[in-house]
Amino acid sequence: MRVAKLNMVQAINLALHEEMERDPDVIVMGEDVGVDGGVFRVTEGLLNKFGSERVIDTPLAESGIVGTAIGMAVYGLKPVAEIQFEGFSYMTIDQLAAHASRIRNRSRGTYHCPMVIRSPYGGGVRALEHHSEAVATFYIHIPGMKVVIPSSPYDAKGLLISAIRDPDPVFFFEPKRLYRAFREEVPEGEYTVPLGEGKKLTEGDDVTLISWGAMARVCLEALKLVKDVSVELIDLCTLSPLDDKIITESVRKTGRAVIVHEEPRTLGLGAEIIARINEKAFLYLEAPVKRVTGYDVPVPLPKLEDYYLPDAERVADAIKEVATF
Amino acid sequence: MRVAKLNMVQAINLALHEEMERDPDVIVMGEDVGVDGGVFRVTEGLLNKFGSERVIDTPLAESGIVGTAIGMAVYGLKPVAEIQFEGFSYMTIDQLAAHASRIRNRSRGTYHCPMVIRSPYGGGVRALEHHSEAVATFYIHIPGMKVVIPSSPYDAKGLLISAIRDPDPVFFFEPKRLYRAFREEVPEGEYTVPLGEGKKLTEGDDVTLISWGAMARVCLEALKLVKDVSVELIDLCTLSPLDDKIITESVRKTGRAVIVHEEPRTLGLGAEIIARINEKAFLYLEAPVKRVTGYDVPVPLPKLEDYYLPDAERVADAIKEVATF
Amino acid sequence: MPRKKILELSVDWLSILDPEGNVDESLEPDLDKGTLEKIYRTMVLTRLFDDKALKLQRQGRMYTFGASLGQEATTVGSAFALNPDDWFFPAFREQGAQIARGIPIKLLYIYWMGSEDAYIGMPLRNFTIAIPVSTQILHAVGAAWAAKIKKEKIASIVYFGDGATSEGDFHEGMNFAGVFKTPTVFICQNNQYAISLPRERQTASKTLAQKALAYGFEGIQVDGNDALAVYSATKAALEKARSGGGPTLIECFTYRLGAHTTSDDPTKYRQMVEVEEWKKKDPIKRFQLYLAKKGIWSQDYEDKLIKELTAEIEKAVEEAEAYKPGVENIFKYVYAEMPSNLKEQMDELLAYISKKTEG
Amino acid sequence: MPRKKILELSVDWLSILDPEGNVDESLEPDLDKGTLEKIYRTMVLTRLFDDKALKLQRQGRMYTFGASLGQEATTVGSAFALNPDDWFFPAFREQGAQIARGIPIKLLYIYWMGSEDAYIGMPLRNFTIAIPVSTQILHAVGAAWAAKIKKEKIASIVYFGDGATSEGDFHEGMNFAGVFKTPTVFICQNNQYAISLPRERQTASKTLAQKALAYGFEGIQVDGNDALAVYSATKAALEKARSGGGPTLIECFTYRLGAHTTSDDPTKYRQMVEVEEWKKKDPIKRFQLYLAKKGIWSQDYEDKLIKELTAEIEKAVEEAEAYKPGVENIFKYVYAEMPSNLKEQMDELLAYISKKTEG
Ligand SMILES: Cc1ncc(C[n+]2csc(CCOP(=O)(O)OP(=O)(O)O)c2C)c(N)n1
Ligand SMILES: Cc1ncc(C[n+]2csc(CCOP(=O)(O)OP(=O)(O)O)c2C)c(N)n1
Ligand SMILES: [Mg+2]
Ligand SMILES: [Mg+2]
Repeated sequence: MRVAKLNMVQAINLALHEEMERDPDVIVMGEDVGVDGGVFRVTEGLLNKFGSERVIDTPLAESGIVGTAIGMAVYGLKPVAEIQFEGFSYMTIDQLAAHASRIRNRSRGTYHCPMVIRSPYGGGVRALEHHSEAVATFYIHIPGMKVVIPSSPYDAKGLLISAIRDPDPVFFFEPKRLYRAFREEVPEGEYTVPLGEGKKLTEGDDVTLISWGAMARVCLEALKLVKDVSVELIDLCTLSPLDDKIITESVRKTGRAVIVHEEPRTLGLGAEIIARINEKAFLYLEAPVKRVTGYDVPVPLPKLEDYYLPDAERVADAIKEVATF
Repeated sequence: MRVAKLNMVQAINLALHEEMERDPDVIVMGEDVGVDGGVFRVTEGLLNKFGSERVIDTPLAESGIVGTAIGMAVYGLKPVAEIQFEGFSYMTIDQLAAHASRIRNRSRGTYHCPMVIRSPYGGGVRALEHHSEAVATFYIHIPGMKVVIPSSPYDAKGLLISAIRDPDPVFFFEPKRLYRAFREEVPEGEYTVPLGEGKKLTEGDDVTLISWGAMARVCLEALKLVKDVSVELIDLCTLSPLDDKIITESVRKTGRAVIVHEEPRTLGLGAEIIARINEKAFLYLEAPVKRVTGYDVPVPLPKLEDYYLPDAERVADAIKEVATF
Repeated sequence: MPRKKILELSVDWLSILDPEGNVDESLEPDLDKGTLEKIYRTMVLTRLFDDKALKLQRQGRMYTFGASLGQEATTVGSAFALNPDDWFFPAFREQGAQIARGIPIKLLYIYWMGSEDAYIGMPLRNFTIAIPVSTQILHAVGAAWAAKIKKEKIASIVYFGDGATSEGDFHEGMNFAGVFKTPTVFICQNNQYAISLPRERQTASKTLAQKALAYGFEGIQVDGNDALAVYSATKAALEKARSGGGPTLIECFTYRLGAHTTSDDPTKYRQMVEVEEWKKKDPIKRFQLYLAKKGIWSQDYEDKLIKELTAEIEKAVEEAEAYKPGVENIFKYVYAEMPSNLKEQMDELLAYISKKTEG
Repeated sequence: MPRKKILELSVDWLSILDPEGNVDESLEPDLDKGTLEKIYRTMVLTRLFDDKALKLQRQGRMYTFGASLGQEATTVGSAFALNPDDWFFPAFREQGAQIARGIPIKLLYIYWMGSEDAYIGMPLRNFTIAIPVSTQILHAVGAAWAAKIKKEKIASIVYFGDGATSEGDFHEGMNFAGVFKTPTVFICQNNQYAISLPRERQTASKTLAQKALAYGFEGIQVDGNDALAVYSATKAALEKARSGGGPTLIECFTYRLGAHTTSDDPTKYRQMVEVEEWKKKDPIKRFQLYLAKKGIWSQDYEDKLIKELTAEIEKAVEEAEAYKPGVENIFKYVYAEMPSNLKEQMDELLAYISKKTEG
């Protein structure tokens, strides 16, 4: 198997190429995904290779994209629909919450809805309003949905392949700040990273550090600032269903935890993680779990954006605080 | 001041009458709110009294209702918009998350958006699909929104008046199961129940029980089953912004807490409450906080609905479990 | 010519059978006796199904239900134009079409008695009932589009009301259908009301059919109480769709004779005289007169039919009432594979239930 | 007549000034010299504003920005038809209209340099830029409706692109406007592309103007590169609106000469020859020729104007770049009164910042 150094855009693009090659039912649709190759170039080359019936430039209508993708999925295709920016995904919530996520249950398995919604996610690229949001909560809270966010090119490819092959609807968020942030070795050809499983980026005994997406990279940076604390960094990869096991086992070991996310604090996934820790590792806890998060405000426009996003120092401070509680 | 025994529908209706009387800028709009008086009769009599320019039967379009209400609010009216059932409120999330909640911030106070969205909420009435959902999380997680849910006729009137007078957008959920469940004394004329403040329905020392809406009534029933435990029952009334103070003070006293809600467990408000308790009362906790909630599934159709909804026994069991942990 | 007319558009009306059962022979569809009888039978069964459902609801044996009294020609006439391999997307007032599609009425009763289990064993290509108004339109467009992509020569049909035309999803679905020329037939059941809102206050356009013009395809208004007109228009639209001609919007001009649902009180918003006027245009009566003229229908025929259908309904209701779904079904179908949080929650519930039953 | 045409509808086209600057005198609006000069000045300022913004962005002094090159007649022509007390709802490519409305360009630069503080001191009735496509349409309808309810004889104007017509909110807004006859003028800037998607693939309708017919009101297509046509059509629509005649959709047929935004590469999806063709129809050039024929414009006039406007821009940029928003602004305006969670979070951030600056 050939291996190349790819950034996340390339890794996702490769996954799409390979899955479309493998399975003629996989189609890609969304605004500007065809001729333009996507505003981030994630779908580049697909139109040329697979033609306009499988790589579809849609009209500008997010509910329309997701709603028609549902019909396609029910019919037997596997649509991979792009929502151009996460801030426009709100328009898809109705079709996802009222339909995609329920079709299997509502029809008692007679129909199901194997589809992926891809969308860039999160801040850090100095973008327009609505282009820097972290919106996972809306989708995690919908029963029947799965939510995935990779933090590296390798995982992005492997998780996206899993998402495409998953028989249920998956919202696949792509931390846009990592799109071209770094390269790593990504094998060509088939491999998967399983949905529903977190992974340890570092092992440690003192503090469990939990994150995902771009914030997982910020956490890695933060570790350089807290050399004296032994930190176990967990990258959740899948936010729904949540990997309770990896969290619980780690916190039972360390007794301390810090959660880092871009979402506004209130009802960001951090809240649920704390609740699960409370339920499954209460007696092991030696300090309150600490959240380092976006604030309960709209993401500021670029001039003040850096103040909003958790950075390595804020994370490091939190680790120290929790470690010495 | 005259006082009458009213049910929740009547109390809300009275609040609307009085506020419309008081302030000519208050208008009511939504599907079937005029001629029909609302599918639950909440807006009955308003059309006759205030005319079709202030009591507006709209076309069938939820985003349209909320989006135009935003324009009205910005212009200087105070729209009270009804979404006929909470399961159709998903269609309003975009206008609320992208606009209503941000207009003040985005315009740095040049514009603001004083509006109320009213919607029935929750299960227990044997209704069609999408008519029994508890959807507060979606709105609590939006910075700039307020979210209110009353549990009694008296509070419903007082909270709705506060919501209408609030200068920011408020989602006001009405637990439909309580619409006609009981009557209590509701004064005519002006009084308010403040937003942002929970209230104690009982005082107690052993366990803090936190709930809102119809579940607050279920909690009251549950108390009859646990006579030997001294329970402090808090009705949050406002879910956003959350009344940290009342929760923290109570848990610091009791060291134990149970949270009851209809929402699916994952990222229901219970999660955030646990996170806040963890942050503000960690050292006082003597047992893991327990959640009694809806499950992470679509609300079942009527035949199995009762299994989904927390009932007094489930709550009582949880109280006992936590009390004896 | 700096100011000039650059575009002219128009909308047609179609009716074939008048309220007295007289047929316009130039337009009469070529249907054999057996099919005509089936259409009639299905319309009558639909009405009896509704009547029974309303009774059951009043007796507390069923939950909220929306009858289709007066709309049977629209639902049944259109569904008879379908091929079995066409895809069918109902809203919530299409029992006529569902019965025409061969869905056992027992399953329909199970659904309206409050169980998703109605869909276990449902004949395929008949999609689930959509409660959120207009949302199903996109699914029908997506399915038709998928058929096109997979080179399968079928069409999809989708039903919705006059009220549904105001929703964003209607617009987005119609527009996608126009752009991608999906083989979709849009059946708008214009029954003049969306709960209490009369059609004229739903939109300022003169017809609903003309809305198709905004998407570059044909819209036609048909007499929705005329099963032959509905059948013919639908048949033509389906054939056009299957042969690559793209979508059609058919506005079926009809009337809801009953309440919106069992929770509704129509006296709040409309006059009895209006209802009486429309009763004269009853679609079943009209078809009956037509069949009588053809020598198919007689009072005897009617009595036998009613007896047979009533028995069918009683049996279906009995079976539906006997049906008891298992509690695990709450959890079993949410995902293909049950995640750990659901397993835990299911175990929690099952333990609670067994404690309760023991206690 | 069982099959009959029941409705005929049509759409008009309007142009007044041709690409050579020749005017159709029968349609020429009655504008005095001062106003004509102001229109020209504003179009030129808009273009210079855009040019400067593109340069700043390339130098890393500004963020993503969508220029309006080629669309100045549409934005400026329409905005000049407004009264100061009309309400204005832009999308994100209406700098021309914003400048015409008297918004200081310094504020526009502050916004595009990434600060909400641009809105501090913004002249009223000029609503915030709307990034999510088509969502602002509903606000404009709501504001117009409010004006109607409050018996204030003003209109609202709302801008959006060809792409926006596909969104549900466009539909819902148009429909509400039709039903409630709100005094709203809908300006669709049809610049032929929504990022890479050409107009013909956005919708299958022949014009965008005809979409108004679905809502029971008038739609007109005007030459969007002709400031006089845009002005006249908008003026007429606004007057109709203010006097109770209800809404109008004006499709301004124009072209985006530049990239969608600074992040876009239009060579991916269109041919240079197409751009060249449209450059010949440049709205500013055309107006210049018109003014020249009227004896208003000359090369001297132009040189002086450019010099003056360039200085104005340089000053605005300087001031905008000097502007530094305070960190508390992140928290201060979310609610009228700051709730405790925000207070805590603000304190947390301020403490972190002061630790960092000390450390
Ligand atoms: C999105 C949405 N909003 C509101 C409702 C509540 N509701 C149910 S039926 C109905 C009216 C539907 O009218 P129409 O489309 O004409 O269909 P009809 O009921 O007349 O068959 C409404 C408002 C709903 N089901 N879905
Ligand atoms: C709801 C939404 N979806 C997607 C986008 C991303 N986006 C920004 S502009 C644009 C194209 C808009 O096209 P059009 O309406 O024709 O306006 P134009 O850019 O041509 O002025 C898109 C897809 C957005 N801003 N909002
Ligand atoms: Mg109707
Ligand atoms: Mg455009």
